[in-house]
Amino acid sequence: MTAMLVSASAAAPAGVVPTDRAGPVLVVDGLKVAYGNATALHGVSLEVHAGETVALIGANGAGKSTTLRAISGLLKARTGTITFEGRSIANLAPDRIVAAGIAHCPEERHVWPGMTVEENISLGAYLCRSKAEVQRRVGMAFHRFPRLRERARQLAGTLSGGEQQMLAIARALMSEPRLLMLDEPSLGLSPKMAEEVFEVVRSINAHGVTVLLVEQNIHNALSVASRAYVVETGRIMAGRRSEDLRGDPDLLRAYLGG
Amino acid sequence: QETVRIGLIQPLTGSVAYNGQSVVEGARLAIEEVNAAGGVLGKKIELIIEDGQCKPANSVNAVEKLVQKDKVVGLVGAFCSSATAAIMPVAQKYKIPLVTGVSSKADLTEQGNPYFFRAAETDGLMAKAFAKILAKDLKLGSVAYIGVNDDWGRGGIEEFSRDLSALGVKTVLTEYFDHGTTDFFTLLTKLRAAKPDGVFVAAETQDGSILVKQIRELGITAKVFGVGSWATADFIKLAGDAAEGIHAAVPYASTYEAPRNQAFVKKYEAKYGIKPGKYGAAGYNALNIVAAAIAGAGSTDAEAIRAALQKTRYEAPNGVYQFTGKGQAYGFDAVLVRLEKGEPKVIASAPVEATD
Amino acid sequence: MNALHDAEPLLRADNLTMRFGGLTAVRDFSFEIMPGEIVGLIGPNGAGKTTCFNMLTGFYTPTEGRVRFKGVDITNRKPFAIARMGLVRSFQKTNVMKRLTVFENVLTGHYLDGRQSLLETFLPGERVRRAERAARDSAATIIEMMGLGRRMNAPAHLLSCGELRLLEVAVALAAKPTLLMLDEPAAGLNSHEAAGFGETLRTLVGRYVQSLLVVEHNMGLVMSVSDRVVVLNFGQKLAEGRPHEVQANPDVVEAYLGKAAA
Amino acid sequence: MTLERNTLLVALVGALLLPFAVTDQYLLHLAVMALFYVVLATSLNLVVGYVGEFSLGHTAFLGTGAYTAALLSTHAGLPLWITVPVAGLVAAAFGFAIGAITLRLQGPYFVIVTLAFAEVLRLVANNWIAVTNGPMGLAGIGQSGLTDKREFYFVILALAALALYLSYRFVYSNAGRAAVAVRENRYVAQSIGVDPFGAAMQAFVLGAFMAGLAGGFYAHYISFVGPEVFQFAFMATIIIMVLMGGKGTLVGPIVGAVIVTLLEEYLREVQELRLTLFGLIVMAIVLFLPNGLMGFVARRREQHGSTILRNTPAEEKTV
Amino acid sequence: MDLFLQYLANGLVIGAFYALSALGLTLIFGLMRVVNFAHGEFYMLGGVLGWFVTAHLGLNFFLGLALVAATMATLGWLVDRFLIERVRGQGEEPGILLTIGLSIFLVNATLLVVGPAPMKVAGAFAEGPVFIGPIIVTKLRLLAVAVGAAAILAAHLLIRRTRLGRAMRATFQDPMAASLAGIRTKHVYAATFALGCTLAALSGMLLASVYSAQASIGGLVSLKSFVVVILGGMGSFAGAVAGGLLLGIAEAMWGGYVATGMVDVIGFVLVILILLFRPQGIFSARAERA
Ligand SMILES: Nc1ncnc2c1ncn2[C@@H]1O[C@H](COP(=O)(O)OP(=O)(O)OP(=O)(O)O)[C@@H](O)[C@H]1O
Ligand SMILES: Nc1ncnc2c1ncn2[C@@H]1O[C@H](COP(=O)(O)OP(=O)(O)OP(=O)(O)O)[C@@H](O)[C@H]1O
Ligand SMILES: [Mg+2]
Ligand SMILES: [Mg+2]
Repeated sequence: MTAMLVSASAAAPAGVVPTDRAGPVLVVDGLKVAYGNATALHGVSLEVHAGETVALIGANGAGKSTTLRAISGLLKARTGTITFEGRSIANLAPDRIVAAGIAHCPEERHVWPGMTVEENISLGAYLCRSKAEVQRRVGMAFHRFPRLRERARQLAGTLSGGEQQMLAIARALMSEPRLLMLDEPSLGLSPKMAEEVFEVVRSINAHGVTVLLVEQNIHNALSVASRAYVVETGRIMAGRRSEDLRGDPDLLRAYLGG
Repeated sequence: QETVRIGLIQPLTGSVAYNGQSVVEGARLAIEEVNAAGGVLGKKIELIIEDGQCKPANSVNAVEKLVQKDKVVGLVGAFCSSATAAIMPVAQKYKIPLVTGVSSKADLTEQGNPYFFRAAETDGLMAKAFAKILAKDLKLGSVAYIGVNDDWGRGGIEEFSRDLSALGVKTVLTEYFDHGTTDFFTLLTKLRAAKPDGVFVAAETQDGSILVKQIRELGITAKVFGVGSWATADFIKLAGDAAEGIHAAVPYASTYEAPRNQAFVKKYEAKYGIKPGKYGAAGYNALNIVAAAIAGAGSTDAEAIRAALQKTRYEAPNGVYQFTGKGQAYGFDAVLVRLEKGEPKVIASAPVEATD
Repeated sequence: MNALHDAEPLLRADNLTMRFGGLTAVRDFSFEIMPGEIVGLIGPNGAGKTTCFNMLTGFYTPTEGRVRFKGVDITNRKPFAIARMGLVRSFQKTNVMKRLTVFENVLTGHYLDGRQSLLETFLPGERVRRAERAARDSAATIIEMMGLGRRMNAPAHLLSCGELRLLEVAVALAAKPTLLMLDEPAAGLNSHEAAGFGETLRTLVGRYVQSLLVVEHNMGLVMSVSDRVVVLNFGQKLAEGRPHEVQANPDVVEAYLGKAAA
Repeated sequence: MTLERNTLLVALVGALLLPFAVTDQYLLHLAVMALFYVVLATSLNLVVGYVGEFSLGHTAFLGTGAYTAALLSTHAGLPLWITVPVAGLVAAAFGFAIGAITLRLQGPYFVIVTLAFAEVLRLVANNWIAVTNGPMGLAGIGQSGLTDKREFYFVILALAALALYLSYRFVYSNAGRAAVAVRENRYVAQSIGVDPFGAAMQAFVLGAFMAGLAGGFYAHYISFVGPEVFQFAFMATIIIMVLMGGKGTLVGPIVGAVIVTLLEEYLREVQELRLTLFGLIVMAIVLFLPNGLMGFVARRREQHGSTILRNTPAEEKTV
Repeated sequence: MDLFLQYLANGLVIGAFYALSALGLTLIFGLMRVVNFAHGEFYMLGGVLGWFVTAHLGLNFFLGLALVAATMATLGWLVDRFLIERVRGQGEEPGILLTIGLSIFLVNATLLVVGPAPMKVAGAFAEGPVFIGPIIVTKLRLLAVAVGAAAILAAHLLIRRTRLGRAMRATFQDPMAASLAGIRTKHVYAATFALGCTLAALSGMLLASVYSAQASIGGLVSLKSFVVVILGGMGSFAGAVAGGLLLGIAEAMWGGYVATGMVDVIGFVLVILILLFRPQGIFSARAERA
């Protein structure tokens, strides 16, 4: 199945969006990634279907973030293929991948500390050249995160941890991606705020955006995701429906350690 | 050894490289001539040039290399007085005669180093020769002094201001600037306010040309005179119209009317495409002096060369060089020139006299 | 001696206020920590918890109010001086010495144990050597305890986010504090790891540290380890009490916990 | 740690034997200059490698040391064994004063303000004629009866050994670790009780002391001291040595000092091309051995290749 | 009083020149945080190339300026892509060493090719004095100040107002986040370096027409430019202007009323004093919290 898709994409001209919107939009196959000489992923394979929300869960240091980094082009795959909407994106630069419709909200926030909240947000839509459109999206972001509107002129580096997290999420949404990848979006958020963020994720998803999520709060993760992959030391151990995992705490404990 | 080796240490990189290169040009010409005439002691002379960067430590490195590795029998150089001061003890230790054609700091010859000879004027000697002519010719009542902030600039100003003051010329301003300064407007504003009859400047080509240009830009009409390698085509080209009418006391000018000099100028121009300046002549003379001493010594023995140097009577383009007991040259002519229509016109010349 | 009901609090903050330009991040906030106590500090994002940490440890000077630690006024002291008194904190944003190995990080944490005169630096005697050995042993023990044993000699920049959080706690522990203050130490740990981490925290008190102040958004962790919970909202104290009391407080649910907790 | 110590000991034995094997005065002179630079590079390494701040003002200490020795020798006629230690102490005092101001700053601000101090001192040396003799410099500094190069060699070797011993002790001590903590992460350092200012100051003053010793030696050996000892050109040479050899290691600066000294001399062969080539070589080394020669050796085991660092160090240090 | 006004005018002109020659450094050092020791050499190359295109190719001044700008932009781009790019993200030091190496190479290669003699760059028009009340300036100086002001304003607007400018700031503050926003960071780096290089060269050629071009001028220019950038605060053009003018006026006053011998000292003393009281320079704010 995967092999077929890859070869089909090789034949299709670049940029052609497959009409089968229900098929897998993202296919990762046999992905191997290393930091220097230390291999972090030993062949990860996964599939995300259009309109789905999929979670990656797993223990500390398992390689969840590394998987996302490889998809968004921050890390180069040693071997393996990454196909997005039928097109191979394994060797594209991050900025090309963003242009292709994938947004990645990275771990540890990475806001631009010396720029204001508003600048941070509007730069999220860097590739959008229409000023009016950017303005609309900024309004949208402020609507989703009223706290950020209050802080629009504050330098992002002086925000509290949770506020920076909101900013990072808001910024990632600005490119209006077709695939949104969030790395621990609830990190540092209060329970209430985390809930609100997941509400945002649900509503975005409801508008047809596919979501790939790394989340440590298993309860929250399984509540938004329809499926989850469990990652362990650089390998995908299982791809399960959320209900199944939720119903089986022992299984979860076995996967997640602790 | 089938050649006789002479070491030359000059700044070939850095801020005074420009002048150092001129010395090297003169030196090369001298060696070419000597070798064409059969060399010395039946052998050709080999000139080994090292970059001392006008820095004491680097110059010492260069001397060590020249003496130990290349086994030179004589040394010329180091340009800046500080570098020369640093290599003098090394030359003395290895007993290798050292001739400088440039370093003018007065006390170098006062250190009792028997291997050191200076084939150059000192500022004191220049001042003595020309102060009176200048004061009278330019009708100076008051003078402002501007000099580059180094041993040479300071020395020049001290000597000339002493001699001019003794002639009753009033000093209205004394200022120093750092080498490589490009903007003199502030200094010159001060100068303009002081309204002197004349401005004495001790500066080399680059600084000097910019300075005189800016003097004219600021509309200062005082007469400009001083010391530096100003009697050169480069200076005149750089300074442009501002050079007109400037007086310079120089140890050498290519327009000096002696047949020997005209022959030298012709050869130099043929080889390098420009007329020799103060530093080209210095290199030429220093190397000729050393070569002649080796020939006169009849061997490459250091003591013999030293003795021969002491007895030097070298007929240079600009007069006859001899050395005092302390190794200070005298007998050659220094000239006072006025720059007119792009040519340095000699208006006076005087032999530099022995002081001890 | 370390009893909960000791009259003298270990740390006492009186009427702390912090203003940044026009913004008041913390307003008139007072609380105390008794010896032997684990206190949880919670509150919505931007409520002022980290700012509070910064004031208590000397990284910020409070606009108003005073801080007393072990009965001494430390309001205007420098961070390192406060640390030397036994008040050590971790940071919300990961701060470790990335180019050093895990072991070196924790060994460096033992700085206060091994302080020496200039003379001893250059002519080390038996005392210095003994202190050095003790520090090395202690570092290894702490690393094992935090579950980083297999990463002992890995340079810190090779660690994943969650591991870095644990390393930070290890470094802070190495300084042998009386009061340890942790700012979201479990951020990045998954639910199960967080539970394990909670166990570890409880074992620390009494053995390694006297008291603990924890800022956390992981309610499972806070509620299970804390003896007492203080809630901040908009820079002011909203509630204080035993975990279950606070959890049931409708204001806290409204401002912080959200409907899921109800 | 032991590897580094043993390497140093072997190098010391080799250095002790050298003058018996080499009689060529020129080579011996180069050996003296190389060791002189070893002291300087080692001292700068303490600041750059262990305080982690880039000082461009190290010539301030070289220069004060050199002038101190020169003045003591020319005015009071004191011999080298007195002037050199005094030069070190005076430089250390300057280090303390300058450090008190500059160590409050970090990053580029520190870089430039240290440079500013060196330049101020250079300008003072250039203009305070009554004391320093201005641009004319101080010539004829006594050589204290040392006539043979070999004797100078042993003096500078002793200084180099001292500098390395002090560095070694410092680096592997608790105080050294504190300095590294400050270098790596100021916030962590403070929270574990390290006084960032004090820790940096120790290394800074120690570095100044060593540079002062080197300066004192320089004055006697070259016998002439002028304002150029404060110049940036000196600084550039030392920086190249430290970085080329590998900062933050003890052996690195030694390797760097020896290689650069020899390289500069060897390149005399190519005449005018000398410095052009030198510049190219410096660039090539950065490109191919970004951690310096020693870093290259040391890092082979760590292997961190082309990782994306999580962030740039400057922005890392926020809470 | 006239004297004071003239000093002030001198100081303003020189200050404008300082700001102008520090412009490239404000970008490369102040914004991009590459401690660029080759800045002075880029400036120098501007002057030397200016001499070459006017004296040898016979171009008129402004055409020459355009050609020099284009050449230096290319050079800057190449230097970034082939040199700086390779040590990016490895901390400050490799960049320092690299640019020191580059500066040694550029000076000496230039010395080899054109020699150490000063070179005269023909100005846009004949030099001559201009009288403003009791004050004298010259035509070429006024031109340089005008062009400099235009360049500074343009650079400022570029950074603050354009998409590229925002991309630059984002890239230098967090390159990873920038690339995740769709910014081509490699191009941004190279473009900034090229721009910094071009600005340095432009000022080099402009000022060479007022003074003269010379192969070994770079060191001094670098030094003064660092002072200006630090005085004003890293990466701020308003700061660079303020720093330049402050330095220029301080030097003029010190030179005028005290002594010209030690004017250079004033800049360094200012740097020390200002950093003592305002450790981020005059014009920067901190975006960092503890
Ligand atoms: N920048 C890096 N350089 C080198 N190694 C890294 C880097 N980042 C992560 N690693 C290593 O790669 C492996 C996977 O890390 P990754 O960050 O993907 O884990 P994770 O599943 O996201 O963990 P966490 O839940 O703690 O964030 C880990 O073993 C880690 O040590
Ligand atoms: N240096 C500063 N300048 C301006 N505002 C600041 C500064 N530091 C903190 N703030 C503001 O003060 C408020 C409190 O911040 P603080 O970091 O203390 O929150 P917190 O309770 O730790 O939140 P979180 O749970 O999100 O970490 C925030 O709104 C923040 O934006
Ligand atoms: Mg992760
Ligand atoms: Mg916080």
